[in-house]
Amino acid sequence: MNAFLASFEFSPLAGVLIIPAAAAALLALLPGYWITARLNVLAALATLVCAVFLLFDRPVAGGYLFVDDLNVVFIVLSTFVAFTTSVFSASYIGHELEIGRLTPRYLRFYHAMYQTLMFAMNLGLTANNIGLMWVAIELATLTTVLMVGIYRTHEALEAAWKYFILGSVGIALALFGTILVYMAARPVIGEGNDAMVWTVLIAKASAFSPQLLNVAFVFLMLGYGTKVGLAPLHAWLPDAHAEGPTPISAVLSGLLLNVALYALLRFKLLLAANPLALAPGPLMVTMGLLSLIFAAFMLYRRRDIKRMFAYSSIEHMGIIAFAFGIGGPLANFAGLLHMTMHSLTKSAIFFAVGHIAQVKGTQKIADMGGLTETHPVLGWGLVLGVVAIAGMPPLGIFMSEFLVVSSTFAREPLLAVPLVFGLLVGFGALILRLNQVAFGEARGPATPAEASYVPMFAHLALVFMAGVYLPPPIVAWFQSVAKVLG
Amino acid sequence: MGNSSIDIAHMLAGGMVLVSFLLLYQDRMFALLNIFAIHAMVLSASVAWQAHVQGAPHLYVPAAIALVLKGIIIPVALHRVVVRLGIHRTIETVVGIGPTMLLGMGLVALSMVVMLKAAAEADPLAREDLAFALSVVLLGLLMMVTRRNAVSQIVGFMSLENGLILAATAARGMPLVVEISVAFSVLVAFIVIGVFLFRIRERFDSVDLQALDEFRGERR
Amino acid sequence: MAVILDLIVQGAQMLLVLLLAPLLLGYTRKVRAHLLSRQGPPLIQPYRDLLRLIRKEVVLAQNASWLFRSGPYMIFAGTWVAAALVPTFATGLQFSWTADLIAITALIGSSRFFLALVGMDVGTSFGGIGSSREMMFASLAEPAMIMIAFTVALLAGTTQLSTIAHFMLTNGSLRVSLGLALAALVIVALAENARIPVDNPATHLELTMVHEAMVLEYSGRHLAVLEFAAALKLLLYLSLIACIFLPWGLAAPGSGPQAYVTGLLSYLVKLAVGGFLLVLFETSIAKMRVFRVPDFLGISLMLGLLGMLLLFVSRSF
Amino acid sequence: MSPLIVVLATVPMLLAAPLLAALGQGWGKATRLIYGACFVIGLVDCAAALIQLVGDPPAAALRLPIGLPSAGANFRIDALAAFFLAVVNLGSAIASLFAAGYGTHETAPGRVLPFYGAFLAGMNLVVLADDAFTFLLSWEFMSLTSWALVMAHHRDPENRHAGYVYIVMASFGTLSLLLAFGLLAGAAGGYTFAEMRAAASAPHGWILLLALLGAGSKAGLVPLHVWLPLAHPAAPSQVSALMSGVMTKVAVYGFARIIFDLNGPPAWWWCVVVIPLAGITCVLGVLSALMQHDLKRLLAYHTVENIGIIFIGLGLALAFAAHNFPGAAALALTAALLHVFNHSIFKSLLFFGAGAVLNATGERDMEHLGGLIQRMPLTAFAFLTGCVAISALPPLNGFVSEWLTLQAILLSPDVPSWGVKLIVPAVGAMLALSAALAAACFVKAFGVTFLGRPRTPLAANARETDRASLAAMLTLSALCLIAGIVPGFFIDALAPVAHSLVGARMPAQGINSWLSVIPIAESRSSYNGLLVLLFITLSTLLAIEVIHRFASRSLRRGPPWDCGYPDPSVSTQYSASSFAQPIRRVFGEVVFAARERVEMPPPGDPRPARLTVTLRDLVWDVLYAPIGGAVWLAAEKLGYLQFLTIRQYLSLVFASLVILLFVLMMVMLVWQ
Repeated sequence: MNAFLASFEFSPLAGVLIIPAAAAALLALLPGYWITARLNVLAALATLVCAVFLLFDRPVAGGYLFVDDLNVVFIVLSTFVAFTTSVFSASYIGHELEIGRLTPRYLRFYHAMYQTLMFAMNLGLTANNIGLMWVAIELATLTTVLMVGIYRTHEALEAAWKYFILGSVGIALALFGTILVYMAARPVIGEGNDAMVWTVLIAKASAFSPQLLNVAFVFLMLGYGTKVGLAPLHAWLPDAHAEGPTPISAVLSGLLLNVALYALLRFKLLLAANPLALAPGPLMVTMGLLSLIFAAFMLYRRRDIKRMFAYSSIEHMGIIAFAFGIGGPLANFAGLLHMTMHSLTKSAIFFAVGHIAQVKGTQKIADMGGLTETHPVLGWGLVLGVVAIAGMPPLGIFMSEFLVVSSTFAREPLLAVPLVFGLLVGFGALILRLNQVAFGEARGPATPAEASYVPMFAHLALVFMAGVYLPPPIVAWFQSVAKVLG
Repeated sequence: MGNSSIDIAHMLAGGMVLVSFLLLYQDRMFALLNIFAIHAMVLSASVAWQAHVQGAPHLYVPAAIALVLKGIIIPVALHRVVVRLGIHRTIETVVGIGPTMLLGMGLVALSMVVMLKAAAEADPLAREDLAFALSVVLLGLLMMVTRRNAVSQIVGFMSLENGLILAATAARGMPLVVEISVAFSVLVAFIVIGVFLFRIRERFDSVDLQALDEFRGERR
Repeated sequence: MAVILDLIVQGAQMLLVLLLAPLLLGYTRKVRAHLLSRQGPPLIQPYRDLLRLIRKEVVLAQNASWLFRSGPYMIFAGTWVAAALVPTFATGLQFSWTADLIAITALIGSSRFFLALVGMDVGTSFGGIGSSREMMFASLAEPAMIMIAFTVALLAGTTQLSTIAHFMLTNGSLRVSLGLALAALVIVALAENARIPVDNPATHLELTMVHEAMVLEYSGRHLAVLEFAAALKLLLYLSLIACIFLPWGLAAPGSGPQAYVTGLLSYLVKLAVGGFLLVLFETSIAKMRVFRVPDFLGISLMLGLLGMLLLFVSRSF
Repeated sequence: MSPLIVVLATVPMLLAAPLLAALGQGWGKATRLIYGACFVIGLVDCAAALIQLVGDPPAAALRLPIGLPSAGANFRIDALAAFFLAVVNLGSAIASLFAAGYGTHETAPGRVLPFYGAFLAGMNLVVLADDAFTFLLSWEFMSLTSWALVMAHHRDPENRHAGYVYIVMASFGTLSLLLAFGLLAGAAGGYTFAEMRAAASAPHGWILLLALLGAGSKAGLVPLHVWLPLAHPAAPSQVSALMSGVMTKVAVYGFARIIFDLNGPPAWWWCVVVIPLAGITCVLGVLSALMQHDLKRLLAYHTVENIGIIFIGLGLALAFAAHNFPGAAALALTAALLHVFNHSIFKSLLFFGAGAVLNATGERDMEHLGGLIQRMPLTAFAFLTGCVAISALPPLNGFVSEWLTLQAILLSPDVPSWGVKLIVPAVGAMLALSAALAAACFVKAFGVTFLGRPRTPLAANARETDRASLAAMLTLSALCLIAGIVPGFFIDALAPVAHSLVGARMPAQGINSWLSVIPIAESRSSYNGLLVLLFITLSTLLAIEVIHRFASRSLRRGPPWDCGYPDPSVSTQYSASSFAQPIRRVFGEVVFAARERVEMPPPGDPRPARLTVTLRDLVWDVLYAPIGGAVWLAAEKLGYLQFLTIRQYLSLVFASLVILLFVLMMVMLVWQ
């Protein structure tokens, strides 16, 4: 334990962890919407600043925490999205208070939980210890469970419950996998802490028992895959997105899935480092394709707009898993890019959808229409977001999909065909619904929305920029990470 | 430590698998709860034995947790839940008991083969324990899947989690075992409370809300 | 000097077709009458009709447009040019390379296009009938014509009428494809000139007329010009058949006057024979229903296609 | 300053054009300003492209540090690009001129103007792109912006459906091209065209098929054409003109670029795939057009037909190139490219005419029009020239390119391949047939719309359209005539393109006496539009002169004669559908499963007899409806997975775990 505390000398790394934790404690006590919302934003901003510092001075890897090329990508991304989402949630929650969907008590709870979630995710990302990472991800899951149920409507509670049960089983499986990894490592590294430390594990992985690693990866894939939302483990995801507060949907899609994916990648590296172990690629590719195609079809019959975009998250997680499964510098690069773009775009979409649902007073697609007429900014924002998520240029996802498909087709044509098929099916569904929501005769109330458009358009601007011009430093950075991923 | 230690550990772990089968076999609610209590006690015994064998005193904590929380408190609590909510005393099954048992056999065989092949070069004690633990986990899952009642599903989950604790303790010198077992206990507590709060009578899937409201004492 | 001579010859041909066209019409009528054992009008009757029509004043429908008034002249001009581009008594004239067989077909197509348009201009039901049926016939006759052109061109290795005639003259062997093409061309000629069995030039029985229906609203000089164009078209097709399939007597380029004279005489003979055969065919069969015509024309299209296919395949032997 | 730089420099301007309007004055006021700007930019770009094309300097390339990190954004202008650049920018310049008048009547300018410039920019970029990423990005951007333009009048559900079908088909095409480029780039990921050229030693059959799917779905090859007659009419007319006249040509460019330039030497069987497809496209397109009575939809179907003609030319070029007849290949290719140019002109012209009519009457349905030649003489004249040109009638330009294509067909017996020998005659027949049917179709289009008596008050009170639109239309008419009478110059301008693609060029035409066109040799075939025009005009004038001089010129207006039964009611006129009836009888039963049903009331019953005609779009019914149904069904079946109980979801997890473990066990057992 003291080693754990010892790794907390003052550093950006410590900041990334301590600030949310402290903020959570503080927000749990403070009353009042105005101050807490601002404080929430402030804390998120501070965390972001620390994360950016991490880019420049990397602390040495401790026994529990460390920062390397791989996870710093995730940290910066998630802190950034966390920040913008907190800005969005400030205006969103304000409206929820007005219409009385949330009471101040729950607001306090909400903010505290928000920061706790940040803490848990940053901990999971920076953890240098597979046990610690497991604990952190479990914590993140439980927090989100509580936030999903926060409206305490029947549906919300059912969604939370479903999430909770499936999540717990996933956690259990992941733990078993973790134990197996330890078992594999122990003969080589010896008992005790070192046998769970990433840096050590990677270094010595080649000597581990390959079969044990294989079994372990099966459990980890299923355990963390549940969090990533890969089919057929996805069941919790759509409802959790649909019934929770929209900022949480944004955080879930934009961050939590990535964190779980990060865990998977780590273990993939571990297996890759062992020559005798089975390649984890095929498994990831299979589940990726399965998720992609399944989600693509599921998109068609959705009546709830948030649930629909939740399924699109499953679809894109499938694509990302596919890309990393294919492997190789090009596909890995594409996977990283796609993950980043998806986080930004999807959260932007949820920002738009949140306000839309507020002004229309419903999440039913059938009850909204002609948004570009009644609410031009929101409407066109949504159009832009959907066009982006559907993989249209000149937006970032187009580039990543271009790389994934073309690099795959050159190597395994037979894999590229179902990939393209899934992409096309999903595209058709998204545009179909977009037609319904954004165009046609205006339906539903036309009261002007009091919304903060800044986060949405900030994200979309970034996505647009990435689609046209990726700054060389970022490219170099991603490429180095892609190399790490092998 | 001679063979005896291994034998005892082996026996205890195998005992858990046996008890898991008993759990699968049960179709009466209270009997199920009692058997689960036994499951937990066997676990705590096995963990304690591991602590003794490995000479790792901190392992006594999980043993104690298992004994107190899962061996006594939770079964009693569930007893009261069953009584309070007037849940049927018999357990509806999706698949009949017999087929379930057969499935269980198959799972045990599977886990044996996988584990013994996989952990070929691990030390025999750990290998056996892992194999048993995996069987327990799978049987727990099987139980969750083939039983309709909420309570029996919870029991299934808890037995699964017992299997995890078993594995964790069997992994000699694994850090964070205590924390993990604590965390899991919290999880289980959550679930039980959830069942209690949401008045989940029969199914896992439907939560009963106005009950919740009067429980919270505020109307929306 | 030579150029001027060529120009003169070219001009002579243009005048020749202009003069011969009504005569051919009169001739066919005369023969027809004889075959029906009647007296029949004198040979020069068509000239008289044209002159009479030209002198009459024009009665124009109120809503007739500028197209309706300028149309006849364009149609006339187009047909005239096309007719003048077909070698009649001599090959290789100064402007013979202005348009090859395909282009000539297209020129006829242009005049037909405008004819169909003016038929619809006044907005009467009969005009519409005529135009729509004319275009339906054309939609089969024109491809058939192109197919014929292809067949001939594949044989002679050219689409220039003069060269084709020359080729036929020098090494014109009997070929199956050629026969098919001839049959097809005859059918097309019948359809294009609104002859029996496709259409009856003499009828005014409303529901059966095609060509007459289109020009129904015309009177006076406009009508005259249109009739003249029709006559020219008939002449054109006969001389086309003559030029391709019986090119004997055609004067070679740059040969002396007496060659031209023989060419002219042989041309007249050919016209007489062709006209006679045409009328004979017409009198021997009955007009067919409008919707049997596509089958009739379809046959010609098939024949043309068949001839072309044979040639394509035979190339590889 | 090189043409490449000029064009690239104008792209940002096009993108920014709407912004310049957005400041201060609203869309309404900005309309003329924006379209004016686009007009000027179009002219400048067109001039630049022509300089490149005619001067034929070596290809210029440029690499910008944007786009795909590994490859950057590469741009290159060579003869091929220059030609299509000229087509694109000429079309867009004239369209902008037209829109400067037409666009002022736009009801939703805010939904048109922002995307208009972007659409033009996209098309320019596609032609200039020199690497796969830039190409596809511009390509899809072009689709996206045009989709937005199609959705401009989104309140009409038909337009929404059109937009949906369009964007899905476009995305399908893009993905196909993406796969094609994936093959071309290879595993190493050489995405620049230069690398592909270097790598393309063994031509890849899949690439041809993928390119056909990709470019074909954009160009409108049957059976990928279904979106085209939906989307083109839905857009504002200047955009319809651009989509039909220009964007489809950009698709042709994509095909030519991939197949002739990047994919190495063609294999002999490629033409056997392309040519029949093109022939079917021709006939089906024109027949469908004949069955329409919506003016713009009719024109859209004719685009399908003309695309077929172009692809016939390209297919022949492939055949000749594969069997190593460079000269003939050059002829066929030149014919195709010339038709690209011609079609872009007269199709734009026709769409402008339709737009003017739509503007004057608010009607696209011919059955409600008629007699417009009286009210809108100039529009009628321009539209008429367009009709003559597209019907491939001399002396206008449409004829020249079809004539060249036929000449190319006449060369094909030399090709020693049985496939070609058997296909080409049939395709020749199809070509001729479609030309004749096109003539019929435009007699109908012009006759019903402009001739006869107005069928509705709307048509009766139509007004001649504004100056800008007229200027645009008359310019295009003039171009149709010029390209028709002196095609030699245009053919010569295309020589470098043909040379760069098939390594040979047609004989120079500009030097021929009387500027006639001689593809191979004068003794073989020749055509002289100039003289034809000269003769026709001379003899027309002569006839008029003679008759007016020596005979009467007196004229009296009276009621129509109509065989003695003139009927005042306008409904007795031939309508569009009645005009098409004979042809429907001949071809319709097969192609459209057309059925006619007559309800004849019993004698003594005053009710009118009515005729109902039902047509089916077999392509849609056979191909697209089933696919859509299958997707929908799958979605429905899978939809149940949304409503399982937690236990069942757990069963899924459990099952996958057991399966994976089992597989793993198997693997391990086998391994030992």
